[in-house]
Amino acid sequence: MMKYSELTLLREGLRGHTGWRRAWRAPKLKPKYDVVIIGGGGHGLAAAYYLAKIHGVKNVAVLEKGWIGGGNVGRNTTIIRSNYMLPVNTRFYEHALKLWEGLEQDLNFNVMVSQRGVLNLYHSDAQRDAFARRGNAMRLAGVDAELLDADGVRKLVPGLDFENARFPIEGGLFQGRGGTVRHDAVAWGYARAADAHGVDIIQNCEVTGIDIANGAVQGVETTLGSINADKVAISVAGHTSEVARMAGIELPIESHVLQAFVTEGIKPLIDTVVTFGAGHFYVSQSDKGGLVFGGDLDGYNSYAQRGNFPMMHHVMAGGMAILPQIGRLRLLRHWGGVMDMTMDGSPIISKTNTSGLYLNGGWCYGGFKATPAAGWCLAHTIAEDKPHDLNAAYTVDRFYTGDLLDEKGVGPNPWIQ
Amino acid sequence: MAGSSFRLPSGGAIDRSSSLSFEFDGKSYRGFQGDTLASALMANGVRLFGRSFKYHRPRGIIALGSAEPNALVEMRGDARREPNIQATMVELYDGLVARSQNRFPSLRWDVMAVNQLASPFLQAGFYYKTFMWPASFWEPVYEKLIRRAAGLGRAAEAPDPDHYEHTHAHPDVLVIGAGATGLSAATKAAETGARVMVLDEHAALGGWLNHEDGEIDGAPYKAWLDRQVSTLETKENVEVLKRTSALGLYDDNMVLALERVSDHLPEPLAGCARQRLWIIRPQKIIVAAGAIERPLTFVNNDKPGVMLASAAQGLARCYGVAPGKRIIIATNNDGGHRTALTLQQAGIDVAAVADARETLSLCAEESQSAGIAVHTATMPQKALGGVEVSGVRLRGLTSEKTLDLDCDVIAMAGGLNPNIQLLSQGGKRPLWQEDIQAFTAEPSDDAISTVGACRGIYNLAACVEDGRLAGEAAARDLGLSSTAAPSVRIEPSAIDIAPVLEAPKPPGTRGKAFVDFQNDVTAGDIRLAVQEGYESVEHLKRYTTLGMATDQGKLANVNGLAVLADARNEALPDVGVTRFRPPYTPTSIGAFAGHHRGKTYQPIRRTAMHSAHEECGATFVEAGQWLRPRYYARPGEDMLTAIKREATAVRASLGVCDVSTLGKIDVFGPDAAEFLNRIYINNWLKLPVGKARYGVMLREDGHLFDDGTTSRLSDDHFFVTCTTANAGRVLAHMEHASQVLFPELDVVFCSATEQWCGVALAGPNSRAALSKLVDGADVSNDALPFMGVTETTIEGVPARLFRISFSGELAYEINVPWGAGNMLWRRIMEVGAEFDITPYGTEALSVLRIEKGHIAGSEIDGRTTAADAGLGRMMAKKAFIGKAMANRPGLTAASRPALVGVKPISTHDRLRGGAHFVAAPKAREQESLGWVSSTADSPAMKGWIGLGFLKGGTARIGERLFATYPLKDEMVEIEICSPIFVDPEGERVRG
Amino acid sequence: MAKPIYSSPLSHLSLSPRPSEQTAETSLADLGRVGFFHVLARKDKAAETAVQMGVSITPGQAAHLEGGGVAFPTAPGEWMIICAASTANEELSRWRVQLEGAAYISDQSHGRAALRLSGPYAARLLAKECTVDLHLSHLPTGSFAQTQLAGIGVLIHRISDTPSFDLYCYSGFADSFWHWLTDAGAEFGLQTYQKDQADG
Amino acid sequence: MHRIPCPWCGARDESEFQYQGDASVRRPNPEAENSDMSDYVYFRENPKGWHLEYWHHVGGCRQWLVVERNTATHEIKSARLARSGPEER
Ligand SMILES: Cc1cc2nc3c(=O)[nH]c(=O)nc-3n(C[C@H](O)[C@H](O)[C@H](O)COP(=O)(O)OP(=O)(O)OC[C@H]3O[C@@H](n4cnc5c(N)ncnc54)[C@H](O)[C@@H]3O)c2cc1C
Ligand SMILES: NC(=O)c1ccc[n+]([C@@H]2O[C@H](COP(=O)([O-])OP(=O)(O)OC[C@H]3O[C@@H](n4cnc5c(N)ncnc54)[C@H](O)[C@@H]3O)[C@@H](O)[C@H]2O)c1
Ligand SMILES: Cc1cc2nc3c(=O)[nH]c(=O)nc-3n(C[C@H](O)[C@H](O)[C@H](O)COP(=O)(O)O)c2cc1C
Ligand SMILES: [Zn+2]
Repeated sequence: MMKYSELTLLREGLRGHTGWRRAWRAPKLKPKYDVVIIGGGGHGLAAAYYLAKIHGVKNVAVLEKGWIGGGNVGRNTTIIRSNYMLPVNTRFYEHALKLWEGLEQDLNFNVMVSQRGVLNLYHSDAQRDAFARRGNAMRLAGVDAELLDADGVRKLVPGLDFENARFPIEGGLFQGRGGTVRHDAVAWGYARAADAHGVDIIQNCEVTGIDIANGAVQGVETTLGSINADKVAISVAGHTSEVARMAGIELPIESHVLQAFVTEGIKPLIDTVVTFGAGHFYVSQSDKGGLVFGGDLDGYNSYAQRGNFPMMHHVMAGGMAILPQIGRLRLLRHWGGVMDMTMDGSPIISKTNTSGLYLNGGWCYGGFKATPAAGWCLAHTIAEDKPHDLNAAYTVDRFYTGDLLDEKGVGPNPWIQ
Repeated sequence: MAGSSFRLPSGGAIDRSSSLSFEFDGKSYRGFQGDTLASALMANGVRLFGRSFKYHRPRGIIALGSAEPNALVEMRGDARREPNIQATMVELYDGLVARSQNRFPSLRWDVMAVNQLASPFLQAGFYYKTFMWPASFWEPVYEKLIRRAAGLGRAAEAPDPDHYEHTHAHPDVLVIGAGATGLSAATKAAETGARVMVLDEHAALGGWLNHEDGEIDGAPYKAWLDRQVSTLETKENVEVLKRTSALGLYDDNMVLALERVSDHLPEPLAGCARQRLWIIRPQKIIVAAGAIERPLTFVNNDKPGVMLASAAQGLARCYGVAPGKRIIIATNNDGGHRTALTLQQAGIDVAAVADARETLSLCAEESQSAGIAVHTATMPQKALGGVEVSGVRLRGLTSEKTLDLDCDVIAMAGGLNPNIQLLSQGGKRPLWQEDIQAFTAEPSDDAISTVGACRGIYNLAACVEDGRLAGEAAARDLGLSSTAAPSVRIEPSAIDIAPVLEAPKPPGTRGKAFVDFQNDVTAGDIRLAVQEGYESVEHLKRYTTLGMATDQGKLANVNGLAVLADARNEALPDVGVTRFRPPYTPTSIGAFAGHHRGKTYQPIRRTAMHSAHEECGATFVEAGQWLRPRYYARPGEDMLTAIKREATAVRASLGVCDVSTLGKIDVFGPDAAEFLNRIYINNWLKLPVGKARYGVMLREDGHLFDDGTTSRLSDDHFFVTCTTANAGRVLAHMEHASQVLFPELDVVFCSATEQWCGVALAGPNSRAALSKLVDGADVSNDALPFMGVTETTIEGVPARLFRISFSGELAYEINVPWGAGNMLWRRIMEVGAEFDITPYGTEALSVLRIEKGHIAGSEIDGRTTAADAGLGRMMAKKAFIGKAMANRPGLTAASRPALVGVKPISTHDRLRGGAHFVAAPKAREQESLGWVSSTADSPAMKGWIGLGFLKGGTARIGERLFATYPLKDEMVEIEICSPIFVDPEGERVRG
Repeated sequence: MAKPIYSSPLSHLSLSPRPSEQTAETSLADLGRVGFFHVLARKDKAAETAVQMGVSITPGQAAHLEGGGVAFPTAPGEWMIICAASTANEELSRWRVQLEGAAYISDQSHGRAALRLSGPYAARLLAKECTVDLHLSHLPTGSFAQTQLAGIGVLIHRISDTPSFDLYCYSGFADSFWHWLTDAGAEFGLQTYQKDQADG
Repeated sequence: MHRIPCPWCGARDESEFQYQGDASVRRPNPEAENSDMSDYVYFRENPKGWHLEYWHHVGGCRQWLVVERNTATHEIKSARLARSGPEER
């Protein structure tokens, strides 16, 4: 790998950038790998990187049906945080947040981790108590959290409507270490670093079948031919059900569309991430200047990567309800991504009944922040053939036993999660 | 030149008799009605409109209309300040104020232009490679700098004062674009009687017709245009929407369009919206959105003075403005020559045409014979000049000879891109047409057709015919016309165009050739991205930001693909295209949000007694969409004092509380009891008529869903109540049960929530008060015992009395028809006067129920089970929804936190909801044993009490633990107790 | 005992009666109380109920009832019957007897507010929120639609071509619904009033 | 924007409906094994393509509908009242 440093930057600047090399190779597909990872999203690429770097498993291929980062890692609203209530989740997402905190140096790639804080607004005493329960759980687990009253919120985000709101703002739960990360760069940074450890990143290679014999995985069928592999991991986010079906697995997952929106670039307006749960709206400002915002799922099974007007309307109305000064800012683009929604809102990182086949999925709309930890845990689970403590609870079994991890308490109705 | 007039002596659709004054960057100018801000400034010799995003390079206009990437200005001021508005889309009005943006201190002297000096180091993707040292510098230093430098305009600092609205429309035929093609389609469809809607972005309809002279059906363009428009506008079955942009094509062919109702005015007229979002569901869509000209890629092609040929032509023809004094046209097709001739006819000096094609076309010969020098096989190598263009260096494509010419405008004619943005939003790949060197898009659906220039048909007569056929076909499909379908469809004919968009850059040439003007993406950036492996078109876009600016690549995308194809050594169509997304043009958030904001963001539900509460001095609180009295403060009282007084009064004498918001459902039928038996965990078959029972429902997954009391009014009539928060969900759940799960049951039901309003009359004196209230009914303990129900009248109004109690006191719920609510409240206050009756709100209600250990929303948080909440014993043997799943080990584990009461050891200590139970008094790294769900400052218990869920549950009654609230650094020593603090034996409610 | 006095969910607005000289082209009235009954046919008894009611079931089409009142077939086996407030009690008793064994009736006379929107801009005004096509060709006089306007469930009954619509919404929403209508009508100079007894 | 052809009310916007998930699952006998019940409550085929699903017309006739819709293209093939009973695919 060509290291990025002040020196290389200076040299290339002066010689017209003729010396920059490829960030990752375009290797020829080999007939056999120790590990094949299906899905070149954030998770798949991170898993490949940690497999090679931590576990020394370097004969790895990441197979991506399109271009790496073209899935949800490249279309999400970039929020990272570890403000979860259930201990299993708090621990896992805090591990992710710690990895984010050192990621630039680790990858030698600026993924622009920006710990500008994440603020969740509350509008009633009951909501405050529910947030406090979560914040206190975080603090007990050693994670930062603050409970702000209305004045505290006003200081942080002066443009919020404190005068005329239908649901007056009483305060907010704030995690200062939360923030945003430059989403595409995460895919590219992991790809480049994994590639440097010898991982083959194969684009435009869709997996069409998973070969299993005698209860053990043998390899995969792809649009570029069959590949043998000792171990295969599924890490395809919104397409988890489709790919798992190739191995005969049915999951407690539905695929749903989540939309995202970006405005034209403007000078700095909002310095933190604000979420307005009562109005299905959350917003941050990208370094480029666009307000990036989103809301709830469109609310029906879909693989369409685009949304419809009802949710769009809800989101904008929610935005106007708390930030009435954004009325004249203009929407530049909106798009959708396909979410792998589990029935309790928490993920699955586990072995499967097929030996050598691993599953990472069910990330719902929250898997971007998980990326480093999901990759890290998946790599561990593959390399050791058993889960790490951090992901031991993220199994499919919990839906039978009832040991659910339902942060929101809405039950098995993904469309209203 | 600045200051001198570029207004042509004649021409343009402007009203020269109405002169308007306006301001740009603090300086006053004059223009005419019919001008845009751009044309008026150009007429005044202003060419510098803005600074680019990254390098802060000076920029002028390039395109006219919504494709303009450069001339973005800040409009209006204060709360109406609008950033990034295309000067080319702003209609001039008297008193208009605009400013340039992204510059300091002024547009001409922008210090940030030093970025250009650093530009060798600001190549595409430089962010990802740098700012990493030292690690701690990214957020506090680098990111702040980057954020400040980024972004273009500034948002308003106060709430938007204007009003927005939506309107739904259902035309038979929607025509998008009112150029020659669209108008012809609309006219034809309208003739058949179809309901037609035709919309166009501009105030003036006609599209390209306004740019040229010619004849259609023997009439001059202008006459033809006026006739079409006036016919359409007078037809009752036609709606013509000007200033209206189609934004997106959504599922089931819904189209969103934005009408700029008032943006051409200083302020919206009274009662009128600033903008209106049209939500259109047409049967048929005809896309006649025309085509957009392409720029050419050469060094310094971003200097003010370099513009599209169509823009130069539009300035002259639509606004009577000379784009400059001396013009050189660079073209790869006949379009440039047509512009040359049109401009020359308008009296503008066209010095030369550089034509990339090797041979002279007929059109090029016309230029020549008009005295314009034509250089074949020639492209501009570089624009010359300082801030603005002062000349061009032409270079032969084969001869490599260069020629410097003076000029102040370089007009680029790179061929046309059919305007396929709307059509490809659905994700369908555009198709490359070799014949016209451009992409077209096939509609995804029979209900949509694309016509005219939008389909690559550039011959005007053919466009008009194409539109006509489409209008007729739409009517035919709708059954409104019986004409036969034509046997052949008009197809685009090949055009004479040189397949080059980028001028060769001889080795050693310095300077930047721009592809995406606004985002400062150069041809060099694209090649660098490919070199680094970001060669997929989507990677290229994200790495360089090509096509990500406010114009979404309307000008940049195809030119970018040409460079990409060259760098990858592939054919242009083989490198793929990025995905178009809505909206077609940037659209205000206010317009999408629509009317409902501020207090009307969501409807407010008022109970029947709302006015009475107002008179009693209630402070209201949102309960979902309802407003409920939270407390009734007396003068000088704060909230906590009022709550305590109210709660005390209930326990001491008498209180009244509006409980109208509870969900109420009338359930009828021989199988009503069986139905309830299946949806509640407890038994209903044997409930006698005239009795109420507390019921609990589970979700199918075994968790607590809702609770409430349900009464049997007759054998086959039950009256279900559920919580305010869940009223809608419970009804839906019951509809699922009856329509989907148990259709065999003979049961019907409907909501009665707003048929009946209700109050709780609670306190030891409630019976005495009630007996005075009712028209003579016997309400003694014998006649109406605990959980008894009876029907009577109050002042002649039918009333239902329920002897139920949430507060734990002797209490009644009284229901009367909604319209009698105020009467009921007034009567209760009258009969209660002797008992010092106290209205109480939701806060006191909550105190009372916590004292009594009744669960509510905070305890039913979607994760708790009936057993967790101490209701496990209610689960009957019979089958009911949720039973099987409630028996899973995870839901029955003994270690699950279960409901307990909790009180501080020291009566001075306060308990807070959301605190956690821990074993030891340290703030961190402690296992949470459970949490406090609800708390109250209890007058009855003389201190704080709470309900919570604790591992081990009631088995731990008597234990001392800690309630910790690290968010406030609080640690309170507590004792676990029974959740029922007041009257555990239930004597009061039965008394 | 005096005849019970009920108030409309909009009585707090203190609307004035219709001006004798009507200036407004487009107007909105609070119709006050009406008789409103939700008829729920028992399982497999929708047809029998229809016969008893003397109506044929055409979804979307209001049916006039013998003896007064209108019935809206709002769902399979369900109708809303609307009649004048003055006869509501008698009508309710009559229907309970007539439909005995075939259907149940939930009295909703207080559950709904009734408004009338009339005049040339009436459809244009409703179209600001109404996702259902209100064009005469689609919603002719005498037909109705149950839908949502401004987040509020509304039954829209077209009563004349002019156009004129009767609107029924849940009582708790009446105030919000009214305010939305008057806001949306501002640009059309909407006039508001309370229906006086003499009004049809 | 989906337009759902409600068999009672006619074609209406999706915003009048509440989606209610996969309609191909069948509730087992309530006394069935836990695992059958778990399959019913949680496990879904989640196809990319045609899907039978419930939509509850809360803003109209309040009927539960079974709609056949394509999750990849959002096309709708049919809608019928759920109360008319199961219908095999
Ligand atoms: C609009 C939106 C907003 C979001 N906001 C946030 C947020 O703010 N914070 C947060 O934490 N999370 C957020 N998320 C969720 C987050 O983006 C995802 O959970 C996460 O990115 C999923 O992991 P991934 O990066 O590996 O997935 P992806 O990037 O989707 O990777 C999966 C890859 O698998 C590939 N693939 C699929 N099938 C095959 C096959 N058969 N063969 C080969 N390859 C295949 C896909 O092409 C894709 O590239 C958001 C998601 C969306 C859509
Ligand atoms: N030389 C050029 O630059 C150029 C450009 C376009 C058309 N033409 C010529 O014009 C003739 C007729 O063309 P036509 O009628 O097909 O196209 P047109 O360009 O004349 O008309 C298209 C109209 O659609 C409008 N429009 C585009 N997108 C829209 C949107 N999203 N919402 C609302 N309105 C939108 C435009 O404002 C324009 O008025 C042809 O002869 C063609 O060659 C030339
Ligand atoms: C945080 C973030 C910021 C974005 N900013 C822009 C932007 O400034 N301009 C733009 O055109 N698109 C922007 N996008 C959207 C992308 O162009 C693109 O729509 C998105 O990645 C989904 O890909 P697709 O539309 O190709 O499916 C942004 C996306 C994200 C996630
Ligand atoms: Zn319906």
